[in-house]
Amino acid sequence: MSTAFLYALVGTGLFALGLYALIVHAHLLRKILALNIMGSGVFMVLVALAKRTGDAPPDAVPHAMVITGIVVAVSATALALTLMLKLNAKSGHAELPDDRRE
Amino acid sequence: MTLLTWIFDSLLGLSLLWLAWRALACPNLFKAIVLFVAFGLLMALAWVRLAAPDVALAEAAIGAGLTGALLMAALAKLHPTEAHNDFAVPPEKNVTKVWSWQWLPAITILLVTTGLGYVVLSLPPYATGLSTEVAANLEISGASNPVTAVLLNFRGYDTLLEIVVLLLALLGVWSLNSADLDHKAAPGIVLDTLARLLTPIFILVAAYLLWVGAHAPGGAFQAGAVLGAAGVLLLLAGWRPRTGLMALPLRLVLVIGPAIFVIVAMLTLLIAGQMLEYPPTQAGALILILETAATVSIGVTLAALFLGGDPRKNNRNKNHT
Amino acid sequence: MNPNDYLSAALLITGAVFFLAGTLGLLRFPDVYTRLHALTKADNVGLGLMVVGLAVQAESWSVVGKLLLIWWLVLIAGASVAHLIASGALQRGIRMWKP
Amino acid sequence: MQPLYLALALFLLLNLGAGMWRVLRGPTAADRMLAAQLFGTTAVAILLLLAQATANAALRDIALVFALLATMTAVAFVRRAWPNREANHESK
Repeated sequence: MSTAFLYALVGTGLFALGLYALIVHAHLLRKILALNIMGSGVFMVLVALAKRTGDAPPDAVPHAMVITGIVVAVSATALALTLMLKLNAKSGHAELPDDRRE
Repeated sequence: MTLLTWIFDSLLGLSLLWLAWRALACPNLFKAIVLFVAFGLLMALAWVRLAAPDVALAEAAIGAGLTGALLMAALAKLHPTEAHNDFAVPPEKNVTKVWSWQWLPAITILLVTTGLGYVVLSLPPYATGLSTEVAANLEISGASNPVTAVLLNFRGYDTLLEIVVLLLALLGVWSLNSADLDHKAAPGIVLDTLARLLTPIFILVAAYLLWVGAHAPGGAFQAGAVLGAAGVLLLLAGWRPRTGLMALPLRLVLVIGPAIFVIVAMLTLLIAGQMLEYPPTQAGALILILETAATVSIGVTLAALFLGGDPRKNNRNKNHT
Repeated sequence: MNPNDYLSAALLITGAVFFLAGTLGLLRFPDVYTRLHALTKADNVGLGLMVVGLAVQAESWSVVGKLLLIWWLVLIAGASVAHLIASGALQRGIRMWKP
Repeated sequence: MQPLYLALALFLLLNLGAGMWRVLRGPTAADRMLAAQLFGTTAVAILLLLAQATANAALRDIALVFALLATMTAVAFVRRAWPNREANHESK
């Protein structure tokens, strides 16, 4: 298997792991980690598929998109963490009400 | 030799999957964060192996520096009085798993992933994508690094909107919380010296990445991330900006990137008739101006995001009390 | 292979041995204070040897300068973090291992 | 020389994998953080070796950024996330 497809499959796997954790875990910090890992998986598929150019330099357009994606992901993470802290301060729980099992 | 790289790639891929699994499955939140930081480190190596050094630079600055610091600070605020070891989620609260029928999402996701994997593998093994178009227009773009050419020229409006997204995230954070501007406990001589010693080097490296981005991996996002990391290190070392800087000067620095971008977009619309279509002779200079402004804004936005709230609300409250 | 290559290879392999020693230390030492040795000594020496080994092969002096800058930054980082962790661990009363 | 660089990079990656055990095992938060710090140094070495093996100078810049940001997470840990009293698992 070529490097591109090897990493593309790893990206798919990361996406699946993140999606599963996003569904089954209640704690919001874990959900934020899961979303980040899902995002990394998508980025990895994009960049891996851009490398299918043989010996020529890889496609630069997905690279540029992933760079902005990484920076936007970290800012979205910061916003999500603030939301989580606010929820925790108001309700005393870092889980969404539907997910809480009393 | 090809065997060696193949083993390296497989090992790296397996480590990434394993780290992601452990980070998402272990009950201990602190451990999960450390594993996630290690995951970011290995992601940077994976980008290197995928011949994407620009992406690796961004991941190195953000995955290895900013994300870890953000998560650690959030975890500390989540459990301010945590006395027991390592922030373990107590098993009696049973909050890690809410679903008693976990097999349902597991099977669904397994099916979806199998489908995705099949789709990925059925793609043609050789595809140039847009790389030929990028290479053909590289000469008139004003940058010889194709990634910079795409970011600042061919898809400049994307980059403009993405910088606005950063600003929106910061506005969201500001509307939710007020910043904690009180001076933290004394950092101690080692941390203080470290921050003083490294800050000039951070700024120098950011400027270097910005400059080198025209013809080699680097550019505004990577430089901005390094600049933001410098701000985070200073904040961690207990430095707080003067309150006078928090009102108008901070806001001006935050919007200078998007503002210059919009001005250039309007000017090119008037002169060339197309938004962000630079005249080839001035493209290099325009890209450098845009990137410099964007770097400053991105860096300050990231550091302000780490501060975690509106710095002005805090001042107002303090003045009243 | 010319003599430079042999020198470079020897330095690189010695560096790798130090990295191995660092990992062994991280895994086998009994408490956090002793494990700091792995961070501050073994791995930093290992990286130093690798930097020198690669500097022998470097195509220009600016590359040598960059390699040395990287090593210096890692040394500063390792030393500061080791100090912060050790003093923090002492403050929090993490006990030292006694043989 | 190229196979040697790649073999050493692979060796360091294996080293890194072995160090993962300390992150999982702990026992204290400081131990986990220490292991993550070591990963940073190892990753710098891997990047420098790959830079030489593939004759790609940009990888040295990535190593430079890694080295520069090596302290960030650990400083955030020490300044913010380290619990004040930590159960001493060593004595058990």
